[in-house]
Amino acid sequence: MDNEMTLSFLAVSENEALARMAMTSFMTVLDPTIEELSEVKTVISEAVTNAIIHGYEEDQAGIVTVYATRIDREVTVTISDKGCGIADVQQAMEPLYTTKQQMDRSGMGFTIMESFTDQLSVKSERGKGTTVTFKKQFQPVSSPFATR
Amino acid sequence: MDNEMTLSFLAVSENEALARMAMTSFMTVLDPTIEELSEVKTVISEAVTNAIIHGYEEDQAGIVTVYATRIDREVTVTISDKGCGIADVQQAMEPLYTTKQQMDRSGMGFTIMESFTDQLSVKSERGKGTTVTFKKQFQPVSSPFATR
Amino acid sequence: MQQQIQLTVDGIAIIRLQGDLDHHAANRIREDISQAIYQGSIHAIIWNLGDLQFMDSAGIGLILGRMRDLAPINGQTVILNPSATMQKIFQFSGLSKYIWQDTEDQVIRTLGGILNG
Amino acid sequence: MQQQIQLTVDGIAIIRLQGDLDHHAANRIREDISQAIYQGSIHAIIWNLGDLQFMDSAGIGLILGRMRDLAPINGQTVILNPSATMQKIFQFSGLSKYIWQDTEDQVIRTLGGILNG
Ligand SMILES: Nc1ncnc2c1ncn2[C@@H]1O[C@H](COP(=O)(O)OP(=O)(O)O)[C@@H](O)[C@H]1O
Ligand SMILES: Nc1ncnc2c1ncn2[C@@H]1O[C@H](COP(=O)(O)OP(=O)(O)O)[C@@H](O)[C@H]1O
Repeated sequence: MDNEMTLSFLAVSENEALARMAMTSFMTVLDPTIEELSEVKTVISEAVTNAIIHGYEEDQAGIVTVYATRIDREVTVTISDKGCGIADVQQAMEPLYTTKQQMDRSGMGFTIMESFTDQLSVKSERGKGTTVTFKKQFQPVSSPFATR
Repeated sequence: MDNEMTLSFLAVSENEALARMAMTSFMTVLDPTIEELSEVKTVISEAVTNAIIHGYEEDQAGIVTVYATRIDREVTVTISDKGCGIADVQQAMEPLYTTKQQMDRSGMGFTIMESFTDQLSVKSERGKGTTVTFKKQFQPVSSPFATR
Repeated sequence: MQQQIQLTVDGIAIIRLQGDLDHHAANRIREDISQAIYQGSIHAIIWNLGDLQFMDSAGIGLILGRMRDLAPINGQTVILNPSATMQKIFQFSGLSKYIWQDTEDQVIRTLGGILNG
Repeated sequence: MQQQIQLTVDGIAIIRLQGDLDHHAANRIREDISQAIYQGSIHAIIWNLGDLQFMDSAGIGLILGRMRDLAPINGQTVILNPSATMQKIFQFSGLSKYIWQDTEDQVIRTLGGILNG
């Protein structure tokens, strides 16, 4: 393994930015393209927001954990909470499905996470919590198509 | 407690920037002055660098942990390693004292940490590791003297 | 996150967003935007994202929510200057048809024609 | 972290640092700087920190180390444009006497006078 970090924080919404910043710094050494960087930031933001507003229903005592490893140019990230869990993961992952439309949620979180990663898995147990794991492979730095 | 985060990472020098970025984000909500922000970043950087190069002697398998809490406008941060420890803490804290001058270390780390914090304590045990804890009180946002 | 809301005389709200639009930020600006819309008897919203550094699905929720507010009066929604990543997010969400390739001024003229014509 | 090293005809190295100077960055640029100094038969170093965002004691180590390199030939060190926080760090370390309030050009002229006179 080339690098590894674990970041845990209280389930307060100001920490959505904290998680993105830490991941941004974790990826710096890969010299990511603007799109790679913003896509991974988006995925982190979706998963962490879900843990805060769905997993813990904004009970700010909850702890959200982001665990990231890097091997060569592949990053693997796990975002987990010990919140309420998801009853039906398949349904939850459908585009536009949301249990919080009154809160202006769009139901697009999981769709975005799937689209912006090379691999995504969601494990959840009711009353135990939810774990989202994704992998992202970064382009070789020499790529002439990359906008850096 | 208003916020809390724990950040652990491998003892590789690229993570010095990671620790600073995470602390920067953790402090954002306080709307710190430029000097408050850069002073805390400096303290974090000193303590994390020490853990990496002295505590673990650059053995990259070591884990460095930064634990931060915020209550109102006071931040308390603990930086810890499970590395070699410090035989004589008082001597280590003297200005210009360093065991790694050949590596261009200046021996000013602890002096800077003490100067830029409101309270600093260092606990260390040989063979067990080192823990540096500091407190920093942030000025009220309304302060007319603050350069933001 | 910062937002600037400008209301034109012909009932168009131009919302210029700056910084990071996530769930935290959306919660902080929603109220201001909704108030401006109701007070200004607005018929159209232009979302100018040119200075937005980051947006996740909270941005989709914010825009969709305001589209629902405008729906009873058949109000228009226009999205300007999304980044490449934001464009993808709008596409997944079926909102890319609201992205115009024009400047604010061009959109205002075109919308003025539609609204008054 | 980026650095730009310029060598003048009268043996002055101007080192302009950009970004964050920590232990990680110092390790990456030390070799380049040392090489430039040895190759250029340098008599003085101007450290221009105007574009440096951050510096910790690794910066002190880097500068002190190069002062040691220059010591045998009585070389000069000048520090320009440190931030308020950097000024404090230089003060703790006894280096504030090397901070000049001049522009690069002024320093070059003054040093040229000292070195040639
Ligand atoms: N960490 C989580 N804990 C509990 N429920 C979750 C979690 N993440 C997602 N969900 C459920 O899955 C649904 C769909 O999630 P998502 O696609 O991200 O859309 P949104 O967040 O906009 O609702 C959520 O509305 C919620 O019911
Ligand atoms: N985390 C640590 N583990 C082991 N030794 C340490 C640690 N932190 C500091 N030290 C010891 O204390 C000395 C002084 O530290 P410091 O004032 O930061 O200066 P410097 O890092 O420039 O040597 C170091 O040279 C080292 O011997």
